[in-house]
Amino acid sequence: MIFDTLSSFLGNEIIAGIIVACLPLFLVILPYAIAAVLAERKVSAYMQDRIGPNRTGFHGVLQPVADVVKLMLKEDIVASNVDKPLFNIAPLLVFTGSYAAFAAIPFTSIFIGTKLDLGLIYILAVSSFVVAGILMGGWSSNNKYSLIGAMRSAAQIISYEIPTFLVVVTIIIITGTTNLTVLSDYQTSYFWNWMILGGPSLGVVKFLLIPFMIVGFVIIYISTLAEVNRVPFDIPEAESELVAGFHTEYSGMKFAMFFLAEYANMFAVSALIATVFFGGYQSPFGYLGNLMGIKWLIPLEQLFWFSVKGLFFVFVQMWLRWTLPRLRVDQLMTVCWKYLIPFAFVNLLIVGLLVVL
Amino acid sequence: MALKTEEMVLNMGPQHPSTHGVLRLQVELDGELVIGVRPYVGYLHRCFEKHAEAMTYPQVIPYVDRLDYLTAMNNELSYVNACEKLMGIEVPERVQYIRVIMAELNRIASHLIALGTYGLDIGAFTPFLYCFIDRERILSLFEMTCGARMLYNYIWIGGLSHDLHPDFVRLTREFTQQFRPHIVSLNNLLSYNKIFIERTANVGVLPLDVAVNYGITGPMLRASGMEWDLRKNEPYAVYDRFDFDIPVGKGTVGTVGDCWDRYFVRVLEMEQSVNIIEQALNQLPEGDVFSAIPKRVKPPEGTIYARTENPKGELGFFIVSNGSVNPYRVKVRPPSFINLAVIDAISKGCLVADLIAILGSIDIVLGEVDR
Amino acid sequence: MGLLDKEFTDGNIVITTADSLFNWARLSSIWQASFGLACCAIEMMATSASNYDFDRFGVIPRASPRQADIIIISGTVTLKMAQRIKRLYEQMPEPKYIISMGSCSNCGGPYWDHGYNVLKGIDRVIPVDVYVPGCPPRPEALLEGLLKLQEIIRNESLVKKSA
Amino acid sequence: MKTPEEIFEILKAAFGDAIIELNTKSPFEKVIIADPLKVKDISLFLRDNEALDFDSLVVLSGVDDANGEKVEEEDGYKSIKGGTLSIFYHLESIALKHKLTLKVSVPRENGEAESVESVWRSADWQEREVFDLLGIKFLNHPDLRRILMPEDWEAGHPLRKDYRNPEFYQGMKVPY
Repeated sequence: MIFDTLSSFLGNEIIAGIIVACLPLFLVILPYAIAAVLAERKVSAYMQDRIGPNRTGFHGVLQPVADVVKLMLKEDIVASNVDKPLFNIAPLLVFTGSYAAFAAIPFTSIFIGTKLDLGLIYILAVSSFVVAGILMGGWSSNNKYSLIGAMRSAAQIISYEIPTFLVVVTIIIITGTTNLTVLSDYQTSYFWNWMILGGPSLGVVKFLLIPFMIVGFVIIYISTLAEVNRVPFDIPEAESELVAGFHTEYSGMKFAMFFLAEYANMFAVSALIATVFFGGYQSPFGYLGNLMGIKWLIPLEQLFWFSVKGLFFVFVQMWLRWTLPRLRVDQLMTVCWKYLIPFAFVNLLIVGLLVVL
Repeated sequence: MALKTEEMVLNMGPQHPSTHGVLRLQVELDGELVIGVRPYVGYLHRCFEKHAEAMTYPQVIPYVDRLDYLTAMNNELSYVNACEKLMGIEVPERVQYIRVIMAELNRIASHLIALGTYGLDIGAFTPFLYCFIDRERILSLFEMTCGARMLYNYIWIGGLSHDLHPDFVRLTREFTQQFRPHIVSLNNLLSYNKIFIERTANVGVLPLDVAVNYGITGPMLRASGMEWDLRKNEPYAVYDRFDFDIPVGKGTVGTVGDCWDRYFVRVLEMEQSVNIIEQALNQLPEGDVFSAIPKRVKPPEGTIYARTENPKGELGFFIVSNGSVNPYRVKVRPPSFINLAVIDAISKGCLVADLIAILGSIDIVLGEVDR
Repeated sequence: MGLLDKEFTDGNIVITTADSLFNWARLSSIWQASFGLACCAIEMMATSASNYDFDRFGVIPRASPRQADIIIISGTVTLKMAQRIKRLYEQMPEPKYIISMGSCSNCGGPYWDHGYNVLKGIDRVIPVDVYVPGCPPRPEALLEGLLKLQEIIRNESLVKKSA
Repeated sequence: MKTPEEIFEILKAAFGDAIIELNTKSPFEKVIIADPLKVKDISLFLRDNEALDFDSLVVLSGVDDANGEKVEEEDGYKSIKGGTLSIFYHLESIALKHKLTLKVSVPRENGEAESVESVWRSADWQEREVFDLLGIKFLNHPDLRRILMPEDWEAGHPLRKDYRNPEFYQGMKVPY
């Protein structure tokens, strides 16, 4: 959509393409990732009776900027025994994977990188791209901690894709679409039309769906938590066991890429959940723009609501991180294979039956 | 063709976030399963015993502080206790009460660090900081008394370096009252957390007979189910005048002697320490704390082994005196050192993550392991 | 990082502006290798904990030396440990700084005479930027040491020093 | 509950010459002196005899007696030749609540004692420590290496009274 407007405006598809590609990076991802780093430190500080960064800029708001600038200026160590091509390409892969997911995330009804018909599946597919990068990084580092971390990570992310996908399939059964914009529009107007509350359909089925939607939401939240390696599933980078996990050997900008990718990923999965279960960019109470008849206000409102929903889930991820201990690797697999997947299956089955009804 | 597999040797430490200092563990791994653990110690060997031979008896006290730097008061009490037995000094009652209060406060501080860092090992970051907040309050009490935060040189042979600050009793009462609810919140946040229990219950079970054979003491032995506490079994100072329980491991959520038991025994011990402090504050007599300090410490010839209950276990001093002002030989029985030796026996067949949990539950301080 | 490998012989407006940006970034984001040795390590932990809060200055602990900017030598360095600290130091990426915390790592502390296994001063093995005295130093002293280090970083320049 | 005298009688009856004497010089504890090469059998007896039941080795300490003759070397440094080193075993019976101090003395040069590691596992590291710091060899110890000092330390055993520090270790200056 933006691409079409721009290419007709500029008369050149390549320039328009580049602009469209860079727009989300500079408009959304980088500012967001930087803000999330700061938020994480502030949230953790307030949870722990501390103040958090407050010397760099007003109340420390420039802290992540300083971090990133400093990391860019650091020496970039490539140890002599690493597999250099893989070592260098791994952070790029991880960063690309999490960045590419943003292409299909509908921030508003008009601002979206690409209106993919397969948007939902695309996000899931592209974010598991990250595994390849992590595995490469861990393997090529020639460090045992990195290797164990990478192996754990691969096993974990691949396992947790399954419950995530099963839940997504239940949504596809109900809505019949994988296009995220359509999906968001499906849950339009008010919050009782959200998927978590049974979607916009009427009648008994809607109320019957609610408990299963809640179960589905819990499952997908847990498994996406595991997919982005957050506590209590942060065993690939478990600090007390594996030093820093798969990025033990990375320094400088390459580490910054891993670092920012983690936060970008957190937002990507939160955005996915918000879109699938909580109406995406739709406002819960109707639009001021509609009320006052100002049409251009609506996309801004949508952006606001989308950010609020996405950031809320990011905040919950941080909240969990600073509260819970970490699971062990076998327990992690138990949670996935013995609890989440069977429940997701049963959920899928029942929802399917209900939809047929 | 059969697939050839090989064990992986993983070196943990001396610089590793959860070896609690400069311990090095050589872990043999089969995938993530631990086949064997070989601890290498001595990276903090500060030659305490050589120093003790070169110093006079009172001069050794600052070095004793630096053995187990988390429990300096208890170390001093133990060493001073041995010296006083050697010289036959009768210590005024007030001094004994103050010593008990200080030792118990320090026990709480030490356990707080043990529990906090244990949470850190399991992956919970926040309890660690909550523990440190309470510890800082104890340290401020010490600082008010003797001016130092960690290493005090407070308990002297025959007396103390300073009498209590006039506000000490009131502030300590305030602390104990506020500390009890904090134990409850620590329990809610960490001890009874489902994930925490999953990680620690039935992990690293230490059977009682193995524990005795390895010479394990302190909370580890009690967690394995034996009611053994030198404060009760061989009372020193004035511990026989207080009413307190010895918490033992009961296997509440798993097996007796697992990591959770070792953790929880420490939590219960903090409650008992608060009890002792409150009783001691109520009974605290008046008097002069400097009256029994000898002008010259020159014990008679002989050997003595005297021991006390430290937060980590039984701390003993074997002193050989040849009748001069310098001890001829001071041998420490370091509880952490002896407790650590058991790690290979109880961590076979567990996962790497369990190994960290077991190591944390042993609660070592490298200053004491290596001396 | 091509820009930083060069040394400039004269300062001009571009370099001095870049200097101040770089120095500001470095001094506000000092990541610490979480590496404790002995008694002082506990005070170092206390400094990171709630009451003193190292995070205010942008200091966070990193477990891997590859991602750290400073290493705080917090405690007695023994001969057995010295070579390992040197290796740890070599693993850190430039620019790197060292705070020697406590008397033991400054000069051997109370173990200076009879400590047959104690290295009398970490500066015999690796270069030190700031010495913090005390046995152990109070957290305030460590914070003061950090501020001193920030001052050092603030006065760094890409311009080559002339004699 | 048995007194050191009673234990001494029991041991004397069982081992004869391997039990040398009951030393009562120290006013604080009575010490049974035994033969260093029989100490493992004695320990096994002490642990397994039901009347004694010493199930716990509290501490094992080595002491340099420095009772040899002092020899002045060329550079004026006094080293000790001859004499003995001693090992003290503090034992305790948790069930019967009695204690015992056992002592063995070995010659200063190439002193050897039997390891009690197989009797009480807590002796494992403590014997390594005594070996490291005093240089007493323990026969049949499974893993007798230096424990506290670096494994390539060549300057001798630091807790001996005539120990002399080297000038350099791996290129690092050792004295202040």
